[in-house]
Amino acid sequence: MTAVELNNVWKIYAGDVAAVKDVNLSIQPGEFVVLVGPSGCGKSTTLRMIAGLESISKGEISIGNRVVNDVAPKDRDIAMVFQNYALYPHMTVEKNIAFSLKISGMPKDDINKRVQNVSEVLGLHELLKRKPGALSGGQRQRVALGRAIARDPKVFLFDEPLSNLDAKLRIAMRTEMKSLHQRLATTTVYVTHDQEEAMTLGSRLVVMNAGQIQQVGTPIDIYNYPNNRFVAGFVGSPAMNFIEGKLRVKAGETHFSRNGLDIFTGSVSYLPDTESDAVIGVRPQSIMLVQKETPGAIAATVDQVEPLGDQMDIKVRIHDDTVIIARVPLQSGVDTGLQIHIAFDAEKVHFFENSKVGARLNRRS
Amino acid sequence: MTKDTKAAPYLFLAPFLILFLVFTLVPLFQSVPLATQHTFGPDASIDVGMEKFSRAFGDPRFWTALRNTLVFTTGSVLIQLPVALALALVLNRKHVLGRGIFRLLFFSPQLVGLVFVAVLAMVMFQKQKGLVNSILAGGADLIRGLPIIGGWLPSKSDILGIPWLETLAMPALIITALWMYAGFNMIYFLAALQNVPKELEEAAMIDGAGPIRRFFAVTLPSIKPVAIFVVLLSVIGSIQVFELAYIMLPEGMGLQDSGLTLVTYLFKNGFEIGDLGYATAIGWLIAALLSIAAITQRVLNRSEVRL
Amino acid sequence: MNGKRPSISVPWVLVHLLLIAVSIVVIVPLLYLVISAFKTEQGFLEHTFLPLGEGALGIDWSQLTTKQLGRLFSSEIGIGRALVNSIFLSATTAMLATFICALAGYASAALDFKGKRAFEWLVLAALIIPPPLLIAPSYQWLHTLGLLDSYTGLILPAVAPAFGVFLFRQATLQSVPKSILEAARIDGLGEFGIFLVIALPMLRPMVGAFLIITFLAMWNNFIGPQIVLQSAEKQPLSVVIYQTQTAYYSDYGLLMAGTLVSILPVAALFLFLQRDFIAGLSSGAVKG
Amino acid sequence: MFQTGVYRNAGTPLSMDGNGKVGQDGTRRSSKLLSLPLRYALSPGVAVMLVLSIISGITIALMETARHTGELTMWTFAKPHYDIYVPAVDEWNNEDKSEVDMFLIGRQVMDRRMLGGFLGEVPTADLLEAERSSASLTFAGPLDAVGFVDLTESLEEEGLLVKINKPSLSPWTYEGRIFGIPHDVHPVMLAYRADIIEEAGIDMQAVETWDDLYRVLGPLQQRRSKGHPMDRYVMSLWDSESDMLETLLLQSGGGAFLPDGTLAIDRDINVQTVSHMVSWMIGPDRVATHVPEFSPTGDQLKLDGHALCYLMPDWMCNVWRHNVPSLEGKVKLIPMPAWKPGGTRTSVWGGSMLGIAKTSSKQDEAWEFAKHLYLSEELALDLYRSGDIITPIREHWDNPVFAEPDAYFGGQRKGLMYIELADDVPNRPATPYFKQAREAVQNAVSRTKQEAASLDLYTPEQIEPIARRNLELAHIQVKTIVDANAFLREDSEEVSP
Repeated sequence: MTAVELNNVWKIYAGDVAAVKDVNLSIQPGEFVVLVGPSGCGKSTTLRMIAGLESISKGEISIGNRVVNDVAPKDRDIAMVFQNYALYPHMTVEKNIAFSLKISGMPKDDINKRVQNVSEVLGLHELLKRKPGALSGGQRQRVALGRAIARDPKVFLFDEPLSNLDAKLRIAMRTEMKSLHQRLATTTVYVTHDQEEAMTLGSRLVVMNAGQIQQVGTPIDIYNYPNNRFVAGFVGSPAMNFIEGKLRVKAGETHFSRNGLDIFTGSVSYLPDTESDAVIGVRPQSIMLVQKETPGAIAATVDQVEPLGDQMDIKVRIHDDTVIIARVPLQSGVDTGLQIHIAFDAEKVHFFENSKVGARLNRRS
Repeated sequence: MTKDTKAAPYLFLAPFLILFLVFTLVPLFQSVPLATQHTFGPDASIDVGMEKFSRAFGDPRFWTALRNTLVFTTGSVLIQLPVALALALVLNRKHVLGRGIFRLLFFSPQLVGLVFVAVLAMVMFQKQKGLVNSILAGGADLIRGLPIIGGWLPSKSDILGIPWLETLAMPALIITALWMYAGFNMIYFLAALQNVPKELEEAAMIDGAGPIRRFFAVTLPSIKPVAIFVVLLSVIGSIQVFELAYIMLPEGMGLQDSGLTLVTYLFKNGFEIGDLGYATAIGWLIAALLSIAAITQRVLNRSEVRL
Repeated sequence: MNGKRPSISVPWVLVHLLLIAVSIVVIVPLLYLVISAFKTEQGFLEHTFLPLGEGALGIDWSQLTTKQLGRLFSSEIGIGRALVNSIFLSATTAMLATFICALAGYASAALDFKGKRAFEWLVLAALIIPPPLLIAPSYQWLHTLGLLDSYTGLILPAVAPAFGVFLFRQATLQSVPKSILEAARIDGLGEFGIFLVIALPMLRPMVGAFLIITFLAMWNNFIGPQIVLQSAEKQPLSVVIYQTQTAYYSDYGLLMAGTLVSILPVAALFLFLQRDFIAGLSSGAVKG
Repeated sequence: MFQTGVYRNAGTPLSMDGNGKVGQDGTRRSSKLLSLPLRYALSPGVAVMLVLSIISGITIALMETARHTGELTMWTFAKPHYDIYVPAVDEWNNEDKSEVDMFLIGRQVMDRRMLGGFLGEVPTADLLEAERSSASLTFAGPLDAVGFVDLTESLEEEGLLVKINKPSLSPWTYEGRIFGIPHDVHPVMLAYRADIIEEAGIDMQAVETWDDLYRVLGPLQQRRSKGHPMDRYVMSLWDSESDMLETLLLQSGGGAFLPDGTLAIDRDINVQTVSHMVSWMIGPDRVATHVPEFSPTGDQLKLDGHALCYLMPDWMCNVWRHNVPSLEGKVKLIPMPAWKPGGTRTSVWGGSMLGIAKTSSKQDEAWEFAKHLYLSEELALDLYRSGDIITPIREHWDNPVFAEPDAYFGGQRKGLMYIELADDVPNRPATPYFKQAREAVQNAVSRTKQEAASLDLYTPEQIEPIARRNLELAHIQVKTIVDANAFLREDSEEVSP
């Protein structure tokens, strides 16, 4: 049994603009799936198709093994939390939470019990008689959450629910949502453009771009083994460094050079023999400061230094002015204008085809 | 999307569309053939082609009505709107006491309603005993003793006999409209002024611009879209002036047609004589006049106003 | 007052003097109306304003009378029925027009459907049809429909003004976020329920403003009842007052009393809905 | 795995399959709208409107059912008429004949509604008392479109035609058909302030012409102080009073129409009369002033003696009696001064008829009531006693009531004086263009007055060319309207709408 299943789902707008292309996805009960991608990638549209707010152009969506293509949103047994909370401004918090229950004809006593329960879980007791206009952003967010929980749906749908909050609150809410999900264990589909949020929240991530799924997997999986150059660049902060060049792999020996300079030499597992144009991807966290004599060391000039507490991001330039960002310990004594040497952690370099898709070359184990 | 969601928008539009079709579009289309007929009421009619239009162009009373209407429109816009803007500017200042009360007060004539304002004005502009002439005569008495001006003043009985409603219909109408609408238009200007960003004014103040400069350099350009909207509304409304004149003036138009307006003339022809054809032809000419006004404002304001 | 004392300066005094002067110009006619409503035919002639004489505040109060008001409600003039007619016509029209325009304006702003662009163009085009053009053909058409001398013939043409649809469309775009409608859809409301229970309350300032606008328009409608209604007992105040003016030309006291009776209900209603009205009017103007 | 831990204690029956949830089966949907929290849709404004609409609607419904509707309805336009008819109508209703409901409706409103009713086939009253200008409106279409019942035969059959004073019938006789019973004769006399004039030792009986009048009374014109205009004039006459202008034009033998109804605004007699009238109204020695009729202002001026002489049709006696009661005994009447020695000493001002609407379903009852109201001797006497109006039925003129001295007019036998003039009342043809012609003539007089005054031309001879030009313009203006009436063209052919 799957909680939500998308089979070859397309969304095509007037004028043949495809917002979602052939999406296949199967979500297990109790999973917390995060759809993540840059704005306009089709993640929201996908979510809205699950909710029934957008019609499905092609394909099939089922919720709880029931095809819901022609089922009205209210009958899909879902609840949704919107980016701007979408609270009814003329109703009190209590009424907002109780609204859908009332519509469904639930007896008054049961409604009251549910509202009590929900407000207990979310700490809304003080706010029940207030109207949304009198609440802070975080409180509104909580009420929106409460409204969704009260329905006790089969699936929660979240459409960038935290993006209107300030940074501190956002992080606090993340934790709260995570623990909430652990308590309720309700299937959740969550949309965000913030990869960090996606990584912390999701039990599984679905990275989307240009209407297509790029990769599905656990956060660790995706971080460590991005399927293609897009995913690699999208996930992780600061973003992965990409350097185009020539790749030659022969007998387990990998050699990557650019404009005549050796960038990387070493042995990379699961990389088939080849000799081609390629792109090497290195996360700033996988770059080490080394001595000049270290094998594979590259000379670089420090352009900029950005301290971040006990670490710092440095922007360096190598011989042909290619810029590389690296994250190094604060105590390393690096400063602007200095000549230093860097090297890449052989276990953590990624190779991609130098093509539009940029598929991964070094297969995972 | 389910079936009833797809039907819903059409069901929502249906009441409007049906009523609009029946009570606006049908008469609109009927107005074309009707303008080419001579009628006596809704049942008896004869086709006369374009005769009604040629008659209008050769009809001195039509031209009188057109001239009066344009005088009223010009007078209304040129006097009323600056007054409204001035009141709004004053009331927009933070340190004015009782702003809410003044705003409500200036707006209050609007509540009386056109018909009732007309009745009130009819009584107030009476000769001899009307309030307007009484006040004017009283005022004249007060300053009669002054040198130079005092000697030029007309006599009391002349002032009491000022024939507002007979031959001075246009000034009387313009004054009445000023009284009634200045406060109403003030509300529009006030709303616009409240949307002028404070920073702009402050920046200009820091740049050393005086109040007058600030008004022309900052305030006026900021409220230009609303100002043009209000001018257009006033022009359109003034061109259609009817109740005020019809109820206020003897026989609905004063002496020598001094207060005959286009819509009054339309009404008289259509409903006091029964010639609906001529009334409709005049209606088309009014429509032409209004579209000239609308096009003018569009040209003047190409970029700012989006309807 | 926010605790900040206004600085009293020469311009400050001048501005207030000006405001007070304008206020007097505005108020005097209204006072004149009220005072005249309590004068007899003779009293009106003898005193321009208040009857001065012996009495409190130097005014001869005994010269003022409510006789004129009483006469208005007698069977001779029957302003009571006209008052009820006006209330019925105005309230019914205001309600229907607001409902119909809100429904259509909301749909054209918040819902997706085929022909949406065409509808928007229709509304914009309808805004420029000048009412005087339609007077004569409407009369002929109402005659064909057999709606002359009926309230229906007066109300129906007034309840679908295109500018109302336009106003509500703007208000919906401005103050009803789509996500709230979607939330309601997920919560299980039907489309009509969403409109009634979710959208209408959010459009409240415009609803209040439009109710007043349409109420006033019908209350002050003169040309409509003049040409559509026939029976004496069906006439609203606007026509009855005009009729009183032409039949009782010389009795200005009576005329002013009738005018007073005609404007008091409107003033009361306006004061009640004032806040909404100003808000709606302002938003309409600024976004217009 | 599908836990609902939060609700473990809620006791809510939750099924697990998602299809059978409470309220989500179609059976409850019909009642859904009613279960909505509709109070959210009811903003204060909507609630108020709803309440107002319902209450007023119910009130109207109740008033409609409670409303007493007589079998016949009648509209009149004049307050004095209304007041006179009230007892008569009550009496008629008490006698258990057909019941009559009478309404007072302002003239402009009545014009509109009468025409609207006749043309739009919506109900008007069964009986309409119409003033001349109103009745003339109904003649603008084809003859069969006249909304009044043709009474010619009925009047003839009952021998009424011979009984009625001839000139009184003329305004209601169109194309030889009579569409109403005349209400009045309305001869005009000249009223003068006897108190002031007699005190000055002037004998008004010596006045025969207008020139006599101004010569004799001129010295009484007064100036309160130097440099101020006069506050006493001989005559009340002003260009804004179109009725007065018409009265004088008719007296002089002029008028906008020839007896056959042909338009003749620019004829010589009109030019001469207008020139004279204008000469009275302008210049340093003007003798006429403006005392508006039907106006509180005018009444005050009458009390002040602002003008010494007034045109006084019979019905106007009643207006004075009521509006300026304190002038009792201070006013007297003489026949109007003639334009030439031996000329006509009276004219006509106003006039109304009682017509029966073709749309009436009770034309016979209406005819009965109309005869009673207009033709019975009893009413004729009432009309005189309470309205000062002389009946057009000649046989009642012998009644002694007309010979009673009238205290208001210094004990004069006013009734007889008016009756004596009845034969000389000028004829006025029925015409659809009455109103337009009257407006055009008035405008011509008004313009003549303005132009002459601005050129300092004050004698009739000097004014004549100006008057002629303006009257010619007025003639052309009305002629255009006459010509535009396609119904009256020879080759006109009606089309159905």
